[in-house]
Amino acid sequence: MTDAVAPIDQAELRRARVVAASYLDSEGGGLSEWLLATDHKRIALLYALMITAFFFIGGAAATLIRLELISPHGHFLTDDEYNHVFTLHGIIMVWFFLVPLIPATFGNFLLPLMIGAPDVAFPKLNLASWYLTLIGGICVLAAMMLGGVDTGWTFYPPYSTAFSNSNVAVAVVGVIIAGFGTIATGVNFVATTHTLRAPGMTWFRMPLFVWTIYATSLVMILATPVLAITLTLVAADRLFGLPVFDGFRGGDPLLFQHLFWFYSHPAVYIMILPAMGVVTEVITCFARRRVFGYAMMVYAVLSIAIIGFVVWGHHMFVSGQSVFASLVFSFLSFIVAVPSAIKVFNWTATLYRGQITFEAPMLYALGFVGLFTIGGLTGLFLASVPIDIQVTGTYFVVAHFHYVMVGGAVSAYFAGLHFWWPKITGRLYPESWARFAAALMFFGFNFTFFPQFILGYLGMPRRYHVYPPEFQPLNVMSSAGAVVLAAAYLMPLGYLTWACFYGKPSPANPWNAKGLEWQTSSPPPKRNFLRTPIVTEGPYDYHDLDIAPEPQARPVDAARAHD
Amino acid sequence: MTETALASRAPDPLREPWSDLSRQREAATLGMWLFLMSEMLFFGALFMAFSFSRALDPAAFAEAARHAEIAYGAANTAVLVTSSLTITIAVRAANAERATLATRLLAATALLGVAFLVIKGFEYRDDLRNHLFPGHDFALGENATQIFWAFYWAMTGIHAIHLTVGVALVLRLFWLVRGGRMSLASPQLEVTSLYWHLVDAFWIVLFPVLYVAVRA
Amino acid sequence: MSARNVAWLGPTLAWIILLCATAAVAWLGLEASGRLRFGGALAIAALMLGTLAFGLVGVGRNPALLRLVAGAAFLFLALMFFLSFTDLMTRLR
Amino acid sequence: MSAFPIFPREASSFAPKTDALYFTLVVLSGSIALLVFALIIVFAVRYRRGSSAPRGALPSLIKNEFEIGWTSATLFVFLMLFWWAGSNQIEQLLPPAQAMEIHVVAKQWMWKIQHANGAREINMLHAPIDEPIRLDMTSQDVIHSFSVPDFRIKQDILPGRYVESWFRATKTGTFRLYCTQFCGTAHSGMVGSVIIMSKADFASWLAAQRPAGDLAGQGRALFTSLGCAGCHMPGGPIHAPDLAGLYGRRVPLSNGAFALVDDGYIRDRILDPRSNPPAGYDPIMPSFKGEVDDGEILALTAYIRSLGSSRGALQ
Repeated sequence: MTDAVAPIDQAELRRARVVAASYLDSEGGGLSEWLLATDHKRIALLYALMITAFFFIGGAAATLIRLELISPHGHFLTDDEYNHVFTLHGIIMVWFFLVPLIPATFGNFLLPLMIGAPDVAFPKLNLASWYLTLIGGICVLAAMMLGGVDTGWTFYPPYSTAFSNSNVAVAVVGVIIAGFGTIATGVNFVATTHTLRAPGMTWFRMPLFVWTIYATSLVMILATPVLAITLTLVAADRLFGLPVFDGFRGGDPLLFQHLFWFYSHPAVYIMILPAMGVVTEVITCFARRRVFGYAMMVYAVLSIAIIGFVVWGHHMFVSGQSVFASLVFSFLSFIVAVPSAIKVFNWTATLYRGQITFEAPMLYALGFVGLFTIGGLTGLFLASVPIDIQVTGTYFVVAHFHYVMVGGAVSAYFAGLHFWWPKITGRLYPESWARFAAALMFFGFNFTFFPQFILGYLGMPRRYHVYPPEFQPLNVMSSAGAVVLAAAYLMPLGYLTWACFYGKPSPANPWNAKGLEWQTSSPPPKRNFLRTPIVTEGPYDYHDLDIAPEPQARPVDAARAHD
Repeated sequence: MTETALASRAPDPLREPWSDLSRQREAATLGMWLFLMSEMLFFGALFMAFSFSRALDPAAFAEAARHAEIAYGAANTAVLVTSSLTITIAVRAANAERATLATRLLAATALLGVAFLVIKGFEYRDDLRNHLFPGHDFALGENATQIFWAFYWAMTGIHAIHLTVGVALVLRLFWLVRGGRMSLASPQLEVTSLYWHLVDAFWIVLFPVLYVAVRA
Repeated sequence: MSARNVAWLGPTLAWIILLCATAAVAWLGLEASGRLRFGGALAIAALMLGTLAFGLVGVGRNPALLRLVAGAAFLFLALMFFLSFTDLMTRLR
Repeated sequence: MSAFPIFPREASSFAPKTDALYFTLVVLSGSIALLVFALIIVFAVRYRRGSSAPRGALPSLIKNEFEIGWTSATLFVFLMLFWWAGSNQIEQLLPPAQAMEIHVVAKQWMWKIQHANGAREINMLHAPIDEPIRLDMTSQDVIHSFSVPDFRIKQDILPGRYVESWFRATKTGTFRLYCTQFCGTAHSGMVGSVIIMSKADFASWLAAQRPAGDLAGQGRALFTSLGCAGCHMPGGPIHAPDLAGLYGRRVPLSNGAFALVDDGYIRDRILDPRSNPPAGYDPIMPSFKGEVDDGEILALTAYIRSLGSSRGALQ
């Protein structure tokens, strides 16, 4: 295609090459050109590397937890060691893995590409967000190295403020710092969505992934400051002996819980909304079918984001909160389940009359729908007060939120990672390995976490490392599943790293997908598009009879010619 | 040095990824407002915590609040609203390309900010002399009066940190504009003034609530 | 009117209102009592916030989007206050 | 206790109700999940790439009515669930008036139980079957949570506040008691047993305990030994409130507010008497913070309550 262009001027050609060079191409600056990168795509990769590291640190902690729970007598770790390990697992996984998981990687990489922009609105701020998150994470790891933290990720006072003999303050400060990084990311994305859409990219032509990132960013901006102030008060109580949450001096520990869950419940939506966006993109592509009920999906995303702010009290049904308040929060929690249900129905309906193929991203996405459905439905149990009284603080809750966050968000992350892998790296991944890992992950996940629902209704409390012997069989089952799951998580690390170097080069649009990100080369040039795209149609204009190319017949050679 | 010379030496305020300044300004203002929204939740949650704790024991809060020095609070309020005036006019002067006026008013704003911190320092000294920091030698006993004073220190302390950041930002603008290293057309002036106003707004609520309303 | 004129009258008026309000709050704190002090101080705080927002920040001249952003913050704060106090006010003593 | 249980025993009056709701939800959510999975599998097979199934635009019926239909159906089902779960909860709210009272003091990492007659136990709670038991609980340090899964009850215990919970056991036997709010190093060691006995067995068990007088009696002894009686005696030399008949009344305070005299109020007055005393009294009572522990406060409270409205009790 480009071979028809006859270069007139050597200087002009050189300039054109620079503009068209991929964002991965070196500018001759060595490591510092990455550590000081302001290109949103490079920052996305920085985030991806960081969260991968945190995922394996948090995963190592999870391994220790499952190892310890094989025996009911706690042979392997002491009380304090176990408390440190699950606290590490929680803090790292929540704030340094799940919260940045999809927004900071795919959000960063794809938001400008999907709306036809050259970059985010504030590129330097974007880099600053990464450093804030990194510094926060280092603070938490330092707190662990200096003797550990044993409060659990929830930092409930008065244990965290007055009784714990561990490095609570350092960890809390780390979380606050990372929180500012999250807020900055949210501000950046919302401003980008408002001001940098390409000509013709109207609000209702935006891909649903952009909508979910937009809604997520609003939640980040509105919820994270509340966490920051709450943890600041905990740090002040701890460092200066203030009594804000001290029940013996007229304070109220429940005040902390209100403030904490005002953040931490919406934080669940920070994790799951972008996952829903990823899955929508993947399902529509591999079903070759317009998303069923696009407008309804948009309204569902926005209402989840808003209603998600008023359900926090369902974490406090047994806390000593008033019964009337519990009923109000129970009611609101049932309401918030409706838009989530709509999304599941719409994904299913998108498959109807499609031309479905089952590449790895689709397998991960369908796995997401299954696991998220279970996670969401068990949420109904926790919204009903009498059942919540029985299962809160037990493994039922543990299983529920792992289904939503790991079965949901992490499956969706892998769906997106495989789907956009050719776009990000310019190379294809090994398909059969990926399909096998997807199946293994789904199986291993259920094997690990389904027994925990049963354990929970039986009453096995969470955060116990010594437990009654009658719970052992189910715990052994769960630990066995964890081995499978760990293997499934290690596989992509192996074959994707391999694909980075030896994968087949990818064409610009290997899936024949719609969406602006596929209209530029793979990997994209530094400023994303050689000329600003003009948008004339909706995001999912798959034609009803369009047939996907077979995986083997992907237009690799055509792509070579395209270069 | 003439004002036009100052303006012409300054670098182009246009930044990546923008191709026109008005769009960039729009994004910067929106970004700052979004950050202010976040800050409003930050301070708002603090006020929620304060009101919640007061509702648990209004009597103790009333007694405790009687020890807060209204004179210091009122003086500081006057200083801070004045600084909001000076920064507003500084931005308007910059828009009218009156570089000298703008830099002088920026300097005045920073000075007023420092004056606030100095007055606050004297107030803190008095509070400490009167044993009003919660702890073992707290003057009012082992009860919810300590909660009021915990909030007093937390809220005024967090405000002081915000104000210190604000002073640094205004001083930075002052140096950059005076040295001709920043164009008067840069969106940073307006964005910084928005932040300054927010810090002022926080105090404007804090003074009547903490020093006066709770006494009742 | 030349482009080099700086419109200072509006902000200065707002500033005078703010100073008077500060004095009024101080008076309430020193002289008034009970409900007048409580309600008066909160009312003046709201008045001062409005004067700052409209007189000095110029929220009235902002595009609708920015006013929406400011409004959203108040909405979510209101939800936080309302639901937290729902618990506090209905606890069995 | 079977070696490999998969469902908790139903040992209280709450258990069948909670379980009915639980099973309904299991069936309901199970069928929703099965429906979704079945549809996904059917569509995945029928509409696989290149299959001969008919394609083309969706019928308009599916496009609009379906969405409205399933949205409202979901909403309706969820509201029904809320109504059922909520009405179930109302009943758990208030213990019956004549419930037997047992005091629980939680501390890192043990349960201290006191019966009305003064009998004390640690990490064991003996109670009779078929009798409503009200648990009056407080914590000496951090937040704990009193959880007996076989009874389907759980309640966080807050420091500096009294919380209550109640149950009526329907089976005799030994049931596990857990702390389910993380409370520090030996959290998983903060477990105990609830032992439910027949009424006759319980009565003889209680009698066999060698109580040092009932709780109110212990309180009366403390009332004298701590010197409380010196001031709180009608006609005494110092102007202090008469405590007879005080419990359960609303009293005016010096700042104009009113306070209900309950366990929490009495505790506050003992530990921090100087702030905001009752109207008409000077703040002269010394604080007993550090002098009395929570168990002793419970005893004193029981004594003050036992004074009821009989004015002669103090003479």
